[in-house]
Amino acid sequence: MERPLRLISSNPVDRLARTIEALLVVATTPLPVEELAEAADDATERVETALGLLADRFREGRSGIVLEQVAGGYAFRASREAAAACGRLFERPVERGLSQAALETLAAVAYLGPCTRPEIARVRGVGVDGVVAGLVERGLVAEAGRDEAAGAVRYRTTPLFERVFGLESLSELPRLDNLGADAEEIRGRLEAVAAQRPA
Amino acid sequence: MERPLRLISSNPVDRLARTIEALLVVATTPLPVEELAEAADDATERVETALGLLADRFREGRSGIVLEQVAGGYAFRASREAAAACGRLFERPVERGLSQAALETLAAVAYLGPCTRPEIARVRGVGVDGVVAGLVERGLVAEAGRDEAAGAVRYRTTPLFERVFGLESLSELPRLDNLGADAEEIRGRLEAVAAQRPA
Amino acid sequence: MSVRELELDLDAFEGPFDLLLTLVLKAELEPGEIDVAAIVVAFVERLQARGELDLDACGEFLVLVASLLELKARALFPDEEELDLGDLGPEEAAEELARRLAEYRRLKEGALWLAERLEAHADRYFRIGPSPLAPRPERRLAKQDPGQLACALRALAAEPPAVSLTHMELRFPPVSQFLERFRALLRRRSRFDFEASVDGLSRVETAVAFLALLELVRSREATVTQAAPFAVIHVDRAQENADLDGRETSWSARSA
Repeated sequence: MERPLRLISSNPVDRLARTIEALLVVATTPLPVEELAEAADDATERVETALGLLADRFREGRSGIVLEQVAGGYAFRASREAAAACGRLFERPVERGLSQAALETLAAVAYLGPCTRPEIARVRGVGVDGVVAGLVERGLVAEAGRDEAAGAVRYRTTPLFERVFGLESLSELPRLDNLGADAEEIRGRLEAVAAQRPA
Repeated sequence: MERPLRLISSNPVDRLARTIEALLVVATTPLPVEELAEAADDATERVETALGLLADRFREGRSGIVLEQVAGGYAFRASREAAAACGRLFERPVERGLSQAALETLAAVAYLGPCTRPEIARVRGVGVDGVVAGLVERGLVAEAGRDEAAGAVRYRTTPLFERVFGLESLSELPRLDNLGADAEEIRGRLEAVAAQRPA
Repeated sequence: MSVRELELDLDAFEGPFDLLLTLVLKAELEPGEIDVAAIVVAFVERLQARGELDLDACGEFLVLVASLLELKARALFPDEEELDLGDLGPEEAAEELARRLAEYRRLKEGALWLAERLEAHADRYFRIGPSPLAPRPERRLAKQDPGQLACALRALAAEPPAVSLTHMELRFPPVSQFLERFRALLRRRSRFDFEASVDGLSRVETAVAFLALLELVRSREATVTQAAPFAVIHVDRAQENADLDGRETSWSARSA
């Protein structure tokens, strides 16, 4: 095992890989390739090559530290194998005990894009002030300026939201049934019921 | 290289070492041996053996991630080799401006005098806990005693705030034409408007 | 056949229909949570199993399910500024209602997907916060114009445009308030029009008033008639010796 490692370490890409390891182990948020390249003072393509090496070295089953691509960048996390041990030591303050109301509100903010509390309330049908405040406190949504017309604060999901839900980006959210199809389905069911009614 | 790795991974101490890697990469503080043993559900001596393996694997010159023993226990840090890259990562570019939430909060504290978070929240119409914490971290506002009635901490602007905004003192703040005769009147008016605003 | 004992097995509720209505009346169950289509399917299946058409049961069912649907629609779309369904023809109103309900269902699907995702990622732990031995980043801020501060405060002092505040009033007035009002009305008069009695009230209040009305019907203090869909709802004081022949329904509904 020592021999091939020494051979590789004379390779500058391996040195770059070590630099990236160092950056990722101290970073607080996932780092995009461009940011890694800037900090490492190296070319983006070479950073990508090094990340390929690291993805293999830090993969599930081989290492307790796992490299993942999430929230628009790269980050280290614990291996799934160690989840029980992590569960004994760490709380999950961000995602623990998210209510149905909180999940619906998160879905509204994620799908509607930056939106105000009245806008979310309109879709959910109930007031959402407390729910939104809770999500802000958890760090899953954040303020994103004010709505120009009404002056209400707009909210957006945060990179932490993407990280907690394991999304590379918001574009990974599944497309939900389009409205037209759903309305058609309801209409169809009503017609089926009507057809059973004797004239 | 693959062969010896497979041999090692069949060794339970290596599995324990992977668990410890995982715990250390998630931790925000150094972890003492006892805490690691408890989380890994294993004996202290075996954890020490595993830490020995890891100290060799994550050492200067061999890895960008370095295992360090400090006063409070064990933690990962970036290798010295990568110090320059880490410096570039943490050396933030000068920020051009503040968020709307930060500006509104600063304006409230600057114009209305020392105030508590609930007071600022009433003026803005939304919670400000995270915003105030961010401004404290940046050194733009600081604690200024407690409001005796409510028991809440009051915040004031700092000398750094005055430097950043190019003010000799708070008396140089631009005039707020016809918003109110004094801070109390302005505060009352802002609270009334915030209460009307759609969330 | 008793409509109220119709057993339901929905996502949000399991039990007889009348318990579901009671929970909605007591605001212990959000109307938005109820899958009305599933209730209709359950009723139709029950009807088919019996093999005969019970007109009284159908009438009662339609009134109850329509009120539930209306309540759900109002709970989901409380904004007074929104398109008034009452101004639309039945065809358009049905379409609008289906569209809005579909929008809410889409949101529920999104929430469900997020919940599943969270479950699937429950064994991924990562660090939240700075690394213990990382350097503390220093945030530096460029020179700022103090005019921004005055500007921010002036914007906060600007009166918002007159927009709907109904989302802030989404607290249900107590059903009992309307029960008392209707009972008082019925003591003075033997008949009144529901619409006239709720004239000028918000949609939410109207919906609660409607629930109070249903409660009066269920407690056999009043009977309700409506000549046609969207026509005026007449509320009549119940006869002292009402026809209590053991059937669950002592009132007729011709809105079907």
